[in-house]
Amino acid sequence: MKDYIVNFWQGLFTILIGMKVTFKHLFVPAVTIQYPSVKPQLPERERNRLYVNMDDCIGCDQCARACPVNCIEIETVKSVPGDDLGTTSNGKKKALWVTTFNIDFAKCCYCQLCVFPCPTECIYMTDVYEFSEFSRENLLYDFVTLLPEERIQKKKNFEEMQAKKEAEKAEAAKKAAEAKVAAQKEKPEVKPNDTSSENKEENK
Amino acid sequence: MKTAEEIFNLLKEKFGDAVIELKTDIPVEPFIVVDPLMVDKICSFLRDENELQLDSLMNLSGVDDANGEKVKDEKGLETIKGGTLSVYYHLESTKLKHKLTLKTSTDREKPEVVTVTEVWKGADWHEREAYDMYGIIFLNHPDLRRILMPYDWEFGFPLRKDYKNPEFYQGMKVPY
Amino acid sequence: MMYDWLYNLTGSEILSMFVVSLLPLFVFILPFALFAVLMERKVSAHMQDRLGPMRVGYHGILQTIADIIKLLQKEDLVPTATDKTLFNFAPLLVFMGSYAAFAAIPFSGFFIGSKIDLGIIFIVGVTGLVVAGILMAGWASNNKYSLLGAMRAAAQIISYEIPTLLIILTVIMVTGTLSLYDLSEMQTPYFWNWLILGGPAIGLEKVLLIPFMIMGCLIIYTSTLAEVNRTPFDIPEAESELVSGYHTEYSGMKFAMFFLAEYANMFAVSAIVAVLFFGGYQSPFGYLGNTLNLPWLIPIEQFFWFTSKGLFFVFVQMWLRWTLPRFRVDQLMAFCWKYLIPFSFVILLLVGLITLI
Amino acid sequence: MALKTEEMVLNMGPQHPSTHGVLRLELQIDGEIIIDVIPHIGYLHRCFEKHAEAMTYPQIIPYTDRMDYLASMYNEFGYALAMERLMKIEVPERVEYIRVIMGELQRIASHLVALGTYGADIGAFTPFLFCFRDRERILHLFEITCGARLLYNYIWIGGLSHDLHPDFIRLTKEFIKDFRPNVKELNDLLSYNRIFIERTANVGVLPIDTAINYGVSGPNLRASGMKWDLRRDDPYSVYHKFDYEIPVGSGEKGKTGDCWDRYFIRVREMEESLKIIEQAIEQIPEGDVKSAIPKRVKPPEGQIYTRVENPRGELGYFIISDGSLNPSRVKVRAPSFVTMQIFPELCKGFMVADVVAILGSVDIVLGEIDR
Repeated sequence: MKDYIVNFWQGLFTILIGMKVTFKHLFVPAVTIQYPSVKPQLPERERNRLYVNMDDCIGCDQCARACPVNCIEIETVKSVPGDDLGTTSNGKKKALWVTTFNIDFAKCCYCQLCVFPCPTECIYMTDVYEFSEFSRENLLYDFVTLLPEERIQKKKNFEEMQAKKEAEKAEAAKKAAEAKVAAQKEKPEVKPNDTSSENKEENK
Repeated sequence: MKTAEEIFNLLKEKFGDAVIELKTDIPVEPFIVVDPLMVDKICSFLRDENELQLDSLMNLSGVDDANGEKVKDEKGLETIKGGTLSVYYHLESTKLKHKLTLKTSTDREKPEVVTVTEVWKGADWHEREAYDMYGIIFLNHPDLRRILMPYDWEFGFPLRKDYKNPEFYQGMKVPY
Repeated sequence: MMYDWLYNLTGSEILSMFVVSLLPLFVFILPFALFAVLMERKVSAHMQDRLGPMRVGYHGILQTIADIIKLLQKEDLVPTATDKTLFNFAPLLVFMGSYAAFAAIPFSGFFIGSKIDLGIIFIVGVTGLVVAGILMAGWASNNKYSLLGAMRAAAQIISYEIPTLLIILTVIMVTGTLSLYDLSEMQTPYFWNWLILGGPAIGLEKVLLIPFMIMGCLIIYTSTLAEVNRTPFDIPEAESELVSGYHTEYSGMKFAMFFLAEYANMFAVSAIVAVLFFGGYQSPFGYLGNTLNLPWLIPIEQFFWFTSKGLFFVFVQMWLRWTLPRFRVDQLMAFCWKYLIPFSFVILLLVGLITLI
Repeated sequence: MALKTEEMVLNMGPQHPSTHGVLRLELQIDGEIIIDVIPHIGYLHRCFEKHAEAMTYPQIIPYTDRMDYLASMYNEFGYALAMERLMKIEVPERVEYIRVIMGELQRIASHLVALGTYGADIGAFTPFLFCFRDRERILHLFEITCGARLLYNYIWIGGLSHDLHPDFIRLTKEFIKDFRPNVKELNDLLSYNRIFIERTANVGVLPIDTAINYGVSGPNLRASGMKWDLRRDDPYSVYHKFDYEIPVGSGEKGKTGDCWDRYFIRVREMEESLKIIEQAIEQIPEGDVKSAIPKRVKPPEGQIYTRVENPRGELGYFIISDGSLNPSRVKVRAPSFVTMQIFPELCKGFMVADVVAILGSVDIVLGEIDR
């Protein structure tokens, strides 16, 4: 019988304490903010969307290797000797044309592992968090500053330069071969007997 | 507080050849290699022996040692033949505060290990996960079926080194 | 009275009765429901340190209208294997049950739906319809969760009718009338002759009555709270285990009916408690109308006092909702049969003895 | 003639408001009484272990966050500790202190989620919002130090990604000062509420021996009356430098090991964590947090099993490395996985509403169960 009464009284008493707590909170000012009109003030180490400053990027591929989800895709083309690629902010000479630098923000997990290994600190995280898109393809950001024709043009330059080098190498090889043959011809006057090696070289 | 050597000698005299060897060269923790078909007897002994009292199974994990030789069949599909799949048991005594690691290895084609669910009921789901991921069959396990993968996943066992993702699973494209 | 005034105005009985019975719906319940939904959201928000709806209209005033428009244009889904007729009829029944109760409630001296003598018994009887509606909804929506919810609702509402009736019996024993209008008239304007403080009785009897009347008011308030399925008794629509009980499958206008019925029922219940114990439309400190002898002002004052008392009790219901966790079904039954009913029997017995003095 | 009743199979399916994630419970119920519960898991399986075998060691840290997404700081802590023991790296004193502070803050945040959702499961919605309002302050502390609110990638192998923010200490002190009265308020509102006690006392009682046999750990084991805390029984990092006591379930409101004990253990653990943070803030030394981070993480061939006291229990990492840049096997012993195993035992004989209460008190996270 006793715990029947205690049970009832305790029930009533704890309910009243609970109600006192919630009533007190009626007059506590709200902690929420009205989002679209009042934007939250983000700290400066915020990790949201990546930004790549392309004039500092030397195309070293460190960030692509460090990314756990492989969402950074870089393609570089060697520069033709005549080109002027400019220098990065900390004075390092750039040697590679970066023709594709895509970051797929649908895959990116915002872990900041790519920011630390970058030698020229050209990739860093901004505090922009409102960049949602309707279709997933739009989340594939392309950071290269060259126009599409310039990219193809850079590739073509490199191919030509490559072809030119092949041609020179081929001639050099041919010249070296002729020089060897010529050297071969002076030697036979000295030793008339090794005719077999001679016609072997001629028909090479 | 018993060290691994003392436990190993204790087990050696009790079970003889079922306890194969004590490996201490591999860094950090020594472990005892045990014959897979005698595991449950050894474990119940480990638990009930009052000097040891290893009453809690911290972790049971299947491992693909991938020590078989790689074979390329006609379609270039690389599979590992031979070699072993092993199961590691990390035991612990909450009363005497000492730990022990057991290892059993079975061959890859017919991996069979006796279940320890009677000794520690906690092993039930760990064993089901080891079966699900590696295909290690635990003899007289109360209800051995897949736990994490869909129940009707018949494309092999995902965590094996030579596992290939199927193209379609019930009409859904699998590779991302 | 409104009915007589209309009668000599229009001359036809049916028309005036028709207008009088429709008045509470359009003049009072719909605006009240609009206001109560917003009030609930605002009260719950500020109790939880947040702001509640702020965007529609100034400080969210038009939020309920936005809700109703949303509910109107939402598709009215009817799940396949349901029992169509029951499914469609259930919300109507639930709304009818809770709206009909307003017919016998005296809003002010000038206006009362229908001055029937069995006012209180009529109200308790009519709210019984709600149980049938909920059972229909639960069974017809062919969903295990709804069925469970409906079973719980039926058990809960039926078993909580008993304490309500017992307390009403004690009140009737003290006052001797069943009609709510006479009950309100009996509790003359000043608050010390409200029924909670002994009402029309005099002297020793009045003093003896006070503790029992307070206990009675507490008991009837909790048991009517259970009849309306408000926390801590909201087990039929327990979000955390039954998803939302009997009205899981409803959407669009049918859901709005359930929603409206809940708020209408909330006010009906608090109105009953106000009328029974807190002197219906009587003002606690006499009428301004008397002092300034403007007779037409009194009904307006009475209407004001009636709604403010009703709103206060509705606020307490909301306050309870955002403080207390939920009962389990068997504890609910235990609470009713082991605590409420014995207490109300004891009060019935003792008050009966006191009235004999 | 006895009334012919049939059992009903109720599917508390993957999408249910109170299953704390995608867990499907197949309940066999007779009326409202539970006869048997069959949990089906695997809906959130993201093959963490297969990913880990393809990643280099530092790249796994963002993946460990996603396992127990409510206590990701402690997941990283466990993983980093395992790697440091494997590679025998000595971490500077300051890093140890910061890890303890962050770990304990994460414990409070994780317990706040557990208590808040538990109140919401039982029906009281206000404590849920009070708990989340306090948790918001902790997330802000994490945000100013490492930039993220939930998945931090902050504790690296051998050190930390950032040093403490300049006004981190001041904000933490303010948080502690404001948080203590809030805990008392939560107690008034929920813990001692008669209806809450009615709903949780003597419900889902977990006896000690079955708990040890199943390998249950953490608050659920301590609630059953066993004083077992890895921070003291298997000491790691600098926990031995602080004095705090381990709360143990004492069956205040019902039998020891019931839902109320498991709930109240977490409330008292939050107060203990506050003490640890206060002492850690006083004694924090100076130093560079990135000094011991290896340029290329290449552990020797070997294997290690390390365990830490995650807010949900004993989180174990079993790492086998074959000397290359990628681990050959990373197995995670998740506390919720083991706790979920004992769940059917706890529910037999109780009612449908109690399944929700027991599931809330056991505090599981599906990301950790399915990995």
